[in-house]
Amino acid sequence: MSPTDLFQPLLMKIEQVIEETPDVRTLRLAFADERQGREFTFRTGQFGEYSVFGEGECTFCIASPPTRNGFIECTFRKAGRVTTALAGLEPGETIGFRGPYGNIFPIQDWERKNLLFIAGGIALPPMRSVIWNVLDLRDRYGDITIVYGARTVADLVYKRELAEWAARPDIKLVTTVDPGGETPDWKGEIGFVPAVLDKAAPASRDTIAVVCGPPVMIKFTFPVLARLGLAPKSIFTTLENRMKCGVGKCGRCNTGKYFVCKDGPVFTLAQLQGMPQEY
Amino acid sequence: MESEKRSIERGALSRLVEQWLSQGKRVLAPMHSGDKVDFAWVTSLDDVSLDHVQTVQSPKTAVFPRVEELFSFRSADGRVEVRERDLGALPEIVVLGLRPCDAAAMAALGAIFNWDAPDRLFSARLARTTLVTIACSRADEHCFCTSVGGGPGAVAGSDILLTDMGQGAYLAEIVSAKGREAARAAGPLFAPAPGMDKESRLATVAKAFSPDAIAAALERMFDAGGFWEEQSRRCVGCGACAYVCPTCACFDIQDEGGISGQRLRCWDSCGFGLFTLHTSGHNPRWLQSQRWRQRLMHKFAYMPERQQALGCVGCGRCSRACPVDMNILEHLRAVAEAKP
Amino acid sequence: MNALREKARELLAAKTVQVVIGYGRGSGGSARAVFMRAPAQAAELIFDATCLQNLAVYLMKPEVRKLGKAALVATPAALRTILQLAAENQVADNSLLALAPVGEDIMPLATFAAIEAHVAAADHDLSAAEGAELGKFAAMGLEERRRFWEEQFSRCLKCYACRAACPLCYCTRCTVECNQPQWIPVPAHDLGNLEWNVMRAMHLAGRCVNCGDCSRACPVGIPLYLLNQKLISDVSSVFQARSGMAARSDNAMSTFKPNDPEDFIR
Amino acid sequence: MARIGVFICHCGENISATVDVGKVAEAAARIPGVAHSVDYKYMCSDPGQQMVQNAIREKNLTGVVVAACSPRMHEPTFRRACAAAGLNPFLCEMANIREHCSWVHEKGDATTEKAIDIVRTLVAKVKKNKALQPIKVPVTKVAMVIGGGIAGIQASLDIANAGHRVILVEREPSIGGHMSQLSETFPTLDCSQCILTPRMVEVAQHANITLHTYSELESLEGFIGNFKARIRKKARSLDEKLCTGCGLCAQKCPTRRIASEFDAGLGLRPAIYVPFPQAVPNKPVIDREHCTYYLKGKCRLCEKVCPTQAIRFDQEDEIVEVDVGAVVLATGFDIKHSDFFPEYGYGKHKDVIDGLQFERLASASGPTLGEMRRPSDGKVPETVVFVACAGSRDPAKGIEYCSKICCMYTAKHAMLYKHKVHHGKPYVFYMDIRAGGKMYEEFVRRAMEEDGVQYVRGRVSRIFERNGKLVVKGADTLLGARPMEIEADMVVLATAGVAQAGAEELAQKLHVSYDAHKFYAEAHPKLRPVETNTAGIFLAGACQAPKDIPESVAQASGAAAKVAALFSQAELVREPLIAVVDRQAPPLYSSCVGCFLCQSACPYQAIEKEEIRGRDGQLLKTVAKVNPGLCQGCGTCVAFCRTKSIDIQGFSHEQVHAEVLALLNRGDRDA
Amino acid sequence: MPDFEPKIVAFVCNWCTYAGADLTGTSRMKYSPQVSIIRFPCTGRIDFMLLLKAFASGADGIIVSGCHPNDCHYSSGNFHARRRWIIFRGLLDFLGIDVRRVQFSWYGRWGRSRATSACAAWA
Repeated sequence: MSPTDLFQPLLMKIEQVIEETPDVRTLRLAFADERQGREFTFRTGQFGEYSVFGEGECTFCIASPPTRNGFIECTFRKAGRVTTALAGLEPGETIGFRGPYGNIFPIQDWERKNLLFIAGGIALPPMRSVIWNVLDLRDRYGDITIVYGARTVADLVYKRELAEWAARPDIKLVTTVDPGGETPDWKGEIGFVPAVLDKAAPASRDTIAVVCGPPVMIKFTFPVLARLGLAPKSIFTTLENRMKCGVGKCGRCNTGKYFVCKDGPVFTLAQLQGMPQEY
Repeated sequence: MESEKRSIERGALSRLVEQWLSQGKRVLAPMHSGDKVDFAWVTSLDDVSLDHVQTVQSPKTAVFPRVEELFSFRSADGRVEVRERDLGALPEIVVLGLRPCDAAAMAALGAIFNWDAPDRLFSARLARTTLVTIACSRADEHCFCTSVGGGPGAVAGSDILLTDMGQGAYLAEIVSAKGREAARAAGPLFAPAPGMDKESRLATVAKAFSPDAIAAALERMFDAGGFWEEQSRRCVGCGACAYVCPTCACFDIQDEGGISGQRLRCWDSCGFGLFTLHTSGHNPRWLQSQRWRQRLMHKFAYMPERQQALGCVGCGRCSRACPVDMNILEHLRAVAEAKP
Repeated sequence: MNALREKARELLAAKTVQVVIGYGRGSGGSARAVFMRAPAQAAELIFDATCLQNLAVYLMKPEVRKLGKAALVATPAALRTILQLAAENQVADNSLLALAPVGEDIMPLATFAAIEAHVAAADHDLSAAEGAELGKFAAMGLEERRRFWEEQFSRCLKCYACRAACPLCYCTRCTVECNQPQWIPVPAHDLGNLEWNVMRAMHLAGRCVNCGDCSRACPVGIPLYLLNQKLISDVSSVFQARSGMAARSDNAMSTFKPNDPEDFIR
Repeated sequence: MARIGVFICHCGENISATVDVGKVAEAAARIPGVAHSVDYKYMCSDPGQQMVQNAIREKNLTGVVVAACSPRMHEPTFRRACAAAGLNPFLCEMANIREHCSWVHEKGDATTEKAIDIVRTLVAKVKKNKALQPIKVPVTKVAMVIGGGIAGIQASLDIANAGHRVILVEREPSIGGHMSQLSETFPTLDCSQCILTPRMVEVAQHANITLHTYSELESLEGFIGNFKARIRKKARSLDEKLCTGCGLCAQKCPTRRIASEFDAGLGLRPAIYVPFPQAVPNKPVIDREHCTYYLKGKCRLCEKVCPTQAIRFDQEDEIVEVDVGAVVLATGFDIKHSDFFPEYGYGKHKDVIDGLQFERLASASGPTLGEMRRPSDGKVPETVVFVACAGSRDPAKGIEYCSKICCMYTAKHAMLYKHKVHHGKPYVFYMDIRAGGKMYEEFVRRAMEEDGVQYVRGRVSRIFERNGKLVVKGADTLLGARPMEIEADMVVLATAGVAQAGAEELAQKLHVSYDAHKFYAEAHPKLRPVETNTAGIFLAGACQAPKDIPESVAQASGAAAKVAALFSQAELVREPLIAVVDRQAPPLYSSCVGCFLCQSACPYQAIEKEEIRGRDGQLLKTVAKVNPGLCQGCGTCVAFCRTKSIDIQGFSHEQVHAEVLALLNRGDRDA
Repeated sequence: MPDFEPKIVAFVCNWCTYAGADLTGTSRMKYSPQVSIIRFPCTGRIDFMLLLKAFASGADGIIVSGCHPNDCHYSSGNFHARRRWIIFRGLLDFLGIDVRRVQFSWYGRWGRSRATSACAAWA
């Protein structure tokens, strides 16, 4: 857990900045203090509060898998005050990090099951952590299918890794862009994620699905998964509520009796159906 | 452990206040300001108002101030140095003249701040705060402490509970260890209490509803859309109820001062639209009725279930402060009577 | 009062309006807003000296607008507010019915023109008492005034009740909620409170109709009406402009006269 | 990513003399976000600009701050340099540490500290700059020239010959201006009419030029490339198409004793008149102030005698609306007529005249048909005194500038007088001889040596009449300030050249700035003499400052070249420093609440209403929208909008807010 | 207070006053280095919030200067600004803030020597 005080961030140095799209960036961060770096552990699915001192904090998941230590990565879109400031930083500069917060993708329960990852737009980062985590322990799981879509080809993030995953024989990767977003040399699918998922119709017996994306995509993906025969408790997603403290005190992410930052952000569809529809 | 009963004269109390001030303690007590009574830092007992029913704001500002620094930072040439807050430097505070419901509220605040992981700043402030409560000899139509586990003479949460026995004498019940410590330090100022009958001096507050009935009703009523819209149509969406409420603890974190400055914690309210606005522009509580529902659900359903503490002590401040007369007692009765 | 109830029942029964916004008895003998949709509810309507709140604030709330055409029990301040909202393209003509209580009976005003005529008949300038109070301030020394307002603003919670109660503070995203750049500090410290209160007053310059709801709403009792009345008296004395008098009127602050006084400009 | 390059210029030693540029460069390097900080002797030189471009490429900078002179000077230079290196030009800002710092403060830490403040302020601003693309605006390829003097004529001909349509607007009944009133011109003594009239005819006959004489500009709206001009054609009381210019009406008109403006008040003219024989258009005009028909409703003699019945007494003023892309101001100057020098008796003695009146006496078409006769009694003056600097270079009288042409025309007047009155004795009182043009000094030398003009260096103190003679009291400073008196028959005062009457009103109609003497203000005294600060409006001739004919013609051709350049592209590329209204994703769509109070604040009516409809076509809200073609980027609406929904690119809320904080040590620099 | 160094911010319009400031530079007129200039397209663009923010950030004095009425390059920016200044000054004075700390002026093109006198008003 974080050091003595809940709200005091650890200092991290930006090692590398990767420009995924004109307004989406991935930062690779290393702990300024070696000891903290060694002691720091986290589980896939957890998130952190990233501080730009003088601007504030912003919330996004840890996009790198726990199997790779010594650094963490986060991916974000330049939208508000803090993310704009974060996007203005150079390798070598210092930011703050509080975490890891929230619950995890229970990958230990998914062993020998088939895994279906469905992601939309900027929501691939939380999935990337769990996908790499699973791929680093590839032999423990059944077949893995990844369906990833974005508005246009330019909006696809992690283009290098998508190519890497496409080249691997032990994964079935389906990438798509919304109609009208394709470029002449686009070889992937064209269509909305739910429709492409329906067409790909992966094996649904003994399958765990993980869905992340904009609310409208999730709304249309759940029925498709239900039609494929997946039980609500084996469909996982992450909620994108507004968060501030990350430790269940500031009240922002309070949805019903749950705090999305403590009881989530990972929830099963079954849990979501039990919660008030207020997320 | 039965609290020890002592008594104290008004003159002695005044000298006790001076003693506290001389010991470097800061005294927070109700003071008249215009036609309202509000908590303020006092310098003598004479400033303190003793004849009011309830103050506008709650004494939570002693343990959860409007604005407080979490830590400060300096950055130069890419290196950042974070300076932790020196909790030792927090002032010793005595809150004099708060009501039993306010004292009970400290427990609710503690339930929020120390839920799951302790909030060191809040806990340090609470540890340095001594609550010298004055029981209620009068109540008004907005008080409903008896309905939420409290009472005009309840001792819960107080360190010392004074009850005005008339003729300038107060019954002093020494409740907590901190209270005993304060009484010991006060030495001769506290006198023995010859058989004072406290009950006769207290106000009577009728019980309006049972919190469990409210919690049960609320569980069913989340989707009773029309009910909430009807109730909250008057509400114009300000933060007055949350900011005067002794048990509202939602906060915002803001940085100030540029690359060398402080990270501040300040009050926030679920009544504001910005509270839950996602970056994507989606807002789960887009309508005022949804935010009003959250206020009641959180205090009367979510908190009891999750933090084992009721989020309301029945002080009635939100009803008194509301510009459009959103009377919480009236609304709670409506929730209790609402047919499923 | 019964003329008002009778009129409300008749309007609701005939469905000329979908909701009548009026005053009903509140807690502790006060008056509060009630929204009547069924003719039977009209009996709740009251109108007496306690009915002070400017109900025009509800004309700008999405949940109330969604109910359909409204009839509004309108105090003189509310009528001025309607005209000022009209001048700022927020309400359309014939989209509401104003019920102006005159003594015992009720004057229904269906069009802006009717409202203008009714408003023009009465005197809406600052009262002698209000003028005197401003005079008292002018007489105070600079330092004394600074200390007075510093103490008042130190008690401001930034709960924005003054903004919420004001019918002319209808902006969906107020500058306070803008954080790129952060114009007004979010925390309620002295500096942030001063900037907030000056901004609120300036943004109402040439618009405020002096209904006083901001001061009534302030939980800590800051006399905010003084700021607005000071600007109303400045705007009317220097620019001879008065807000809330006409449905189509230029805003004193977004227009100019070539001979505006400039003695302070060197 | 903020990778800012800071380039500090020594400006030779204009900056480095009082500002420690090394310290500024080092302080700038420590500002967060600055990736490159260097100082160089001449940033604006070619190697300097190369340095900027190399740094942009090597360190792929996202912003550039050049700390040197005023942005009004070299902002375009450095923005072009950045664009050439692939950086959007609007990510380059200039920190003015010369005019606003090094030149105005003493050497010392405070000055260096201020320079660092200014650099830090502009670095904070650049970080918030956005890459902007210029706005493309269609250009109406029609020019309007206001003023038909030699400058206006030359500009019109050049633009017309460049193949563009020109509309020439002249206030007087005929074009020609002051030059048409001159007799001969220095230094070649060409007859003014002989060199001017062909040009005037060429203007009248040029297919591309539309001539509006006896007309004034009523109003001008719009902006560069898209002006809408309304020209008031004053009623000539005559149908120009029918009139053949035979001149019968002028001969027969009974009211003949009106002081002729063309003859500077020396000659007379009838109520219906043609200003001068070579007038273009050679059509008369009725002076309604003096025509007895308009005063008493009788006469109408001209109507009776007119062979083609061209007289139209009921003719009204006519407003002509034209779309023009550019305007050339060539309204010229005027001679100070007023009784400016009571001590010289100007206006009291009939024989004390000004330069223009002398021109008329000397001119063949003048009231004396070129014979040198003095206005009082028509006798040939034996002794004439010319007084130079009568009004110019005299701060006490409020005209501190030199009118530039008086020395030359005074020498010319003296020569003309000698050529016409061989035995005459001309004296010239002067302070300094300003004869800097080509062949100018030689011309004055000839006047002195060959024509025996007596030059006396000294000021005239008083002129008074003494038994029929005009006694000119002065002193000759070259002879130890010996007071002297000359008894003259006639005195010619070379009075000051001042701005045309009505120059100020016209400038306000065009939003052109002007100086204290009502001369129009050029964009930059040295580098942009023919442009004004108002894009699309150019200057030519004496309306900008008193000048002689060669300079006026040169300036006119310069302005014409600028207009031709403007019309050479199909579209005009405009600076994108305009206002934009906030747009967001649903459900808010825009933070604008549609109060439209900004619309009444906009001087260019550039703000329109836009309806936002849901997918089902239902009107959700009406919000403001800025027309990029009309918005000039003044920002009045931006400071007015309560919800900060409208912002101006280049001076956005974020930029100026960052500047204020950075300047006052908050934000980027450690406290 | 001998070492009191007033920090003065000058909000100026880009046309008359900024050019005036340049002219002050070219004619080498000296004024106190405590005055720093921020450029705006027009006085109409200067928002009262910026003056507030400048005071809040530590400015001791503020100069706001633009073109003379009728000289405005955008024809009416300075008229609007003047109207706002009248109201804003009234409010500041009402709140007890010394309005001499904000100097409003129309500086034409003929130099900024008066800037020195403006900031001398405080020192």
